[in-house]
Amino acid sequence: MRRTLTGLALATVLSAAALGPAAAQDKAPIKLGTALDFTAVYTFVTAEYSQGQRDYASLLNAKGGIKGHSVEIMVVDTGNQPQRGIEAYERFKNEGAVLVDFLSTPVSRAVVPRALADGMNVITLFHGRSDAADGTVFPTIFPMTPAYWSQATAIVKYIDDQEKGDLKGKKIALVMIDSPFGREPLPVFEELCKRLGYEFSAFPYPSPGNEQSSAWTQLRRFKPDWTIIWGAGGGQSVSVRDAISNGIPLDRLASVIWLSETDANIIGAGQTKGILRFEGVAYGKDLPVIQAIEQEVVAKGKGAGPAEKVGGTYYNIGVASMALFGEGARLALEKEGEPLTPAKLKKGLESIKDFTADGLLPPVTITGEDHQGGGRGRIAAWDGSKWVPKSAWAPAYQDIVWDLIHKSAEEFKASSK
Amino acid sequence: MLSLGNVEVVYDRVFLAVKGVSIEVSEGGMVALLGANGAGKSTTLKAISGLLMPERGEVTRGEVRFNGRDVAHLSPPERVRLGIAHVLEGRRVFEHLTPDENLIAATSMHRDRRRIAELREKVYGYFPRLKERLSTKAGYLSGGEQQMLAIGRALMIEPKLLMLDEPSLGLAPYLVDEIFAILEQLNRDGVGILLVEQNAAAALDIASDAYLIENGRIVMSGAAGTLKENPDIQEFYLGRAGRKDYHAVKHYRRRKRWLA
Amino acid sequence: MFYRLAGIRHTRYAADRQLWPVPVDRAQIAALTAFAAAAPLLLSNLYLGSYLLPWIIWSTAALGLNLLMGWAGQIHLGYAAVMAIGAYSTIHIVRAGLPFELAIIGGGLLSAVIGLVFGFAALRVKGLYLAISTLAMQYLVDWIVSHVQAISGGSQATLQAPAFRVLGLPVAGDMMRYYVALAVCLVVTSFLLNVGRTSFGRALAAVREKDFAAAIVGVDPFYFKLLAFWCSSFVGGIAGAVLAFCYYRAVTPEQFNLDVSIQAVAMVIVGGLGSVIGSYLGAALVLLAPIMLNNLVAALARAGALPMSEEVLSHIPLILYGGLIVGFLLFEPLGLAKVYDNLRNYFLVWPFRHARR
Amino acid sequence: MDLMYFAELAMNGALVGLMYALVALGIVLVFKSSGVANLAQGALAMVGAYVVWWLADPLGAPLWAAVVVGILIMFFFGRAFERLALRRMIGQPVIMVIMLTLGTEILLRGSAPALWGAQMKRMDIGIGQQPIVLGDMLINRAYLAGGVVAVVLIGLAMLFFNSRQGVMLRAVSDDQTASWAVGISVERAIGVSWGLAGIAAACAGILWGSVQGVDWTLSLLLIKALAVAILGGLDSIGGVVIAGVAVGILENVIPGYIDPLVGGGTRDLVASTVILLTMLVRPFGLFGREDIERV
Repeated sequence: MRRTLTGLALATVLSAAALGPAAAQDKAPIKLGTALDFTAVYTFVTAEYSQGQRDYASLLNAKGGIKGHSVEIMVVDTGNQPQRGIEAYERFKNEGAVLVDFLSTPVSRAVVPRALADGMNVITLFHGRSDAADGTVFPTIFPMTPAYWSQATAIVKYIDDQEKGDLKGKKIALVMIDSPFGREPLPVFEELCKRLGYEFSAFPYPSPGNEQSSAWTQLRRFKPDWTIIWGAGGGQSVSVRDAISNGIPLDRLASVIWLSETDANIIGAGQTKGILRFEGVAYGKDLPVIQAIEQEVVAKGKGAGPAEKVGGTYYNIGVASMALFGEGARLALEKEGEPLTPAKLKKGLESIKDFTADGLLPPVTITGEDHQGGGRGRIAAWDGSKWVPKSAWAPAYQDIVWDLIHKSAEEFKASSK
Repeated sequence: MLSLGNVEVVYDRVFLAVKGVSIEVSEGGMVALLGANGAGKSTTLKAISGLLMPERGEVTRGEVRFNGRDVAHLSPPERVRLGIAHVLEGRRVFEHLTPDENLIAATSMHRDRRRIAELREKVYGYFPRLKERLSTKAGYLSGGEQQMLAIGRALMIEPKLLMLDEPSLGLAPYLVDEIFAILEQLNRDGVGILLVEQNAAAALDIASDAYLIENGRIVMSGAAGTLKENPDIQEFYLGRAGRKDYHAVKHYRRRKRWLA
Repeated sequence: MFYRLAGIRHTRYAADRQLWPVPVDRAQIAALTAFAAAAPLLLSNLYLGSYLLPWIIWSTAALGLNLLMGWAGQIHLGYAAVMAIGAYSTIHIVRAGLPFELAIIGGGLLSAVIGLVFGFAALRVKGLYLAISTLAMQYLVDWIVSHVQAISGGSQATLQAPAFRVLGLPVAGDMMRYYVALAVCLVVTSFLLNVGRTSFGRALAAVREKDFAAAIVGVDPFYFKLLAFWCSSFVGGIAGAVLAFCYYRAVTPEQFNLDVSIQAVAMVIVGGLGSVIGSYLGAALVLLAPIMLNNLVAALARAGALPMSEEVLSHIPLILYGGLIVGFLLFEPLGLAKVYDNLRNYFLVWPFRHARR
Repeated sequence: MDLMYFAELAMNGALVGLMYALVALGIVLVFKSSGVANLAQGALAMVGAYVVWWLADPLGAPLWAAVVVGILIMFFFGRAFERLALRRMIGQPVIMVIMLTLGTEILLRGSAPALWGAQMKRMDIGIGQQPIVLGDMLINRAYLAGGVVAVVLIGLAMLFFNSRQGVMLRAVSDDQTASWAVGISVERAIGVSWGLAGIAAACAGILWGSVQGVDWTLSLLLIKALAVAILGGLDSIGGVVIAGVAVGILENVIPGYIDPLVGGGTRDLVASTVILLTMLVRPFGLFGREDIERV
């Protein structure tokens, strides 16, 4: 027993030490670090997301890389544990990564102070601190897509449009997971409430949300005209189920971005027809980028995961994250020259202008001040087999969002002194 | 029927509890095992029934034969199936079960329901008192009733050999008499009995043979009558040496002879 | 290494009762301390900042928990909550303008007070029931921390650790942070090393073995149980504060949830109950094993030795981690400290087989 | 407030509570026979749900067959766990046993998603989503089905414990040595109780899996189940029903009235508070035996 253990320990140490650089290329590869949560809270999205990221990197490499540099993604699991995220971050930094991705709110939060101090680029697509959109306070944190506050405004905008701009006296209910993530949009809804004059009420359910009947019983007494669900993972399908059984019409039920075809299929693809969700990245395979991946990567057997996931909601978000990175890296190499460093990549990312990745994304424009990329999103509905856009890409009530962003960013600045 | 040959028991691999114990119980015999506290009586019984295991004891030497078969390596339930019943010291009834359920708990070896019903009636025949307390939890029975229940429970096994560990412990004298009367009755009905007792007088009265164990060794054995007459037994176990004036007697004069 | 005991004859009690009666041991400890002091010069930033630093902080925390579980025999499944209280209150006190040295003591004291509440449960129940009570309290503290914005730091529920000074020196950079953590760790370690030699330690042992028997010989189990909870929570609070200031630099409720409590208990058990060196070894294994296994699996996968999907690969460390805990309990319940002890004894007398006892 | 509101909260809460009770039943069965608190029961429920999903979906077995086979598999899984792990822990301090079950939980929580995929799976056991309407009250069909199944299973467990086999199991929980002495195979009895716990886990996993989908979060049912088991008394099967209903109602009604006042989800607090109050007032639970070790 003892000998086995010692042997195991020795092997572990040796292999950890042997994690040297990968095979050399003609031009130095560009390294990215993704320390994702495959095993704990974010399992509902991570596998597909990472698959999308790696497939897009394969596509880039198949096409000769970014200006001749191949792209290498380092993937590790953090189990949503901050200390593992920090370790991974430090290792990525050591190995020369120019950009890191955590796809986990607690891990990103633990890493943000370090990344800011080190000048390392962190991307936080559709999640993480909403106030990180303020590029002056968070110079190297890049949400690049509408964070939660912008998602909330986009949903309310859609509702407002459906009600022909007259929300006075209408009732909007929010059913949200009782965690910082769920409480995050509350100030936005309350601010919009003042402006648009609707009646608003929030119904929290406890994490992880496998049982929500109390919230929905309360909600039914409130008789909302529109209902918004704000959760992620397993809680979402329970929310939709409870909505159905409480007689909430699904075409008046809108979700935060974390609602995918997987959830719809869990509840029953047909039964969930009509449900609305916020969308920041186009869905499906009918997009030039995804088609290219199908031909260049998946068809050649180099896909990073099951082929049927290609084109899915979270897969496409993964692709989008890498497309944005690729664009930023290209711009950085063009404008700032070789070799690519985190600081150059930051400049590159900040010079992305009206980038859509051939229709995968709404036009994204990132500047030194605005790391949110413009805050454009849209609403899509599930038609029983796919997500169909119901509105055009557009930003919504960005003034409110930016007020909040500035206020919160100021707080951050003051508190980190 | 039962024969122990030179048995040695070690607890925790270090503590030697009994050594070189040899005991014979014949078919339908009634044998008493006498000894002081800690002499190794209970250990000997546990070596026979296999209950050393939970206490991390082990038979390290010698053999335990039952009806000619070496049982030293069988598990306790297997030995029970051979007909060895062990009534533990301190009664140990299932306190949260009713007397009836206590009896049923001891029927894992029987398949025939009618047989079980018959056995239960037979036990209630021996112990009519139990029938009166049928539905109370066994924990609330009196000490004597619990002892009866413990014996009755062992009888459900239909034992060939019934081993009792201190059945008189903590009981009023008239109850001791009652229980010993039942033991005699059982013995007459053909059950072999191995009785461990501190109450040597009562035990020697009903037993046919007796062994005396001290410090883990058998120091004396023979017919019950012979032992009863032995002056050492009389003084040290039966207290029949009569009142002595301890001022007049050098009380260390008399030593247990076998210690010499 | 070999024959260390040869020629050692202690002629006075004082010599025999010192912490390390064997000169070689003293030399080893001195070498280790010297290495620890010089580590920032010897190790790269990666190893210092993301292996050594968290390791010594978690060892400090594990020592605090081991005082309670190993020495006093009380189960605690809410240790992370206690650490959270230390972390949050220290940050708030520093923000209020007090110096760090005072703040960390204050944080420790506050943890100790809340830890006493956990301790009151121990006066009523023990064993399994104590485990479940402390588990419930972990949930309560979690809930309060994450729901009271004044504690958790606004709508983002993240609290930045402010810049701080120790003894007038600004603490910035991994090296300074490391020395702060090391200093705390050394203080706690020397406290724990000496506990067993004091009447306090003997009283705890008495309470652990049989509390009512302890009461009979005049050791008040109520008092000593509470004292054990007090001390261990104090250490836990301080460790939490160091963790927040020197390692995470920003705290969120998830950093101190139930999983973290379980990790802490695993450190103590895998390391060895009631062993100082075990706390270090346990912290190392539980903290670093998932990371190492992760890297190992990733390296094997990159080399093409593990033809599996990323999803499966990423679960392997979790499986191995669970398996490690189960394996230790089944095959070496006394933990790494026992493994170490066996090895040490083996080499003490090598090439002979048996140590003289 | 109006009565129907209260009634609806209470009714759905009670049904959900019964579904918690089904998880708690597994804990009680094991504790009753061997005095081990199985903190891996939530993970067992998760494995049960995965197994049934695996049989029904990728392997394409009809649902009833998947359920039956899944329950059988879990029976043997529970027994195997006892045989391989817990039997070696006899005589170890309670913290070791607790930690062993926690370690097993981690192990299972890693293994099941690794084997079958971490993404949430669909488990459709054919219960419609339309609610049952009683006047102004809506009753969740899935919860009603779950509650009924839970009551039936717990009832079966109670019946079983009054049968001859069950009496022997109870005898084992009373006094293991004495059980040995009267010929009960204690190891087998404890193994059987683990098997039964596996069955309870499988059923709970199927029901909860059909409500929330199958993924690792099913193992989080543990804390609710613990609250139920502790309140009812760790060794009382009947107590599980009462306590389940009580915890379920409290969990639903208290947030229903308090949440709007404090503006936050107080539901998670209920389970923890129930545990703590039980410990303070009646550590042995409502119906548990009083002979637990007190300080």
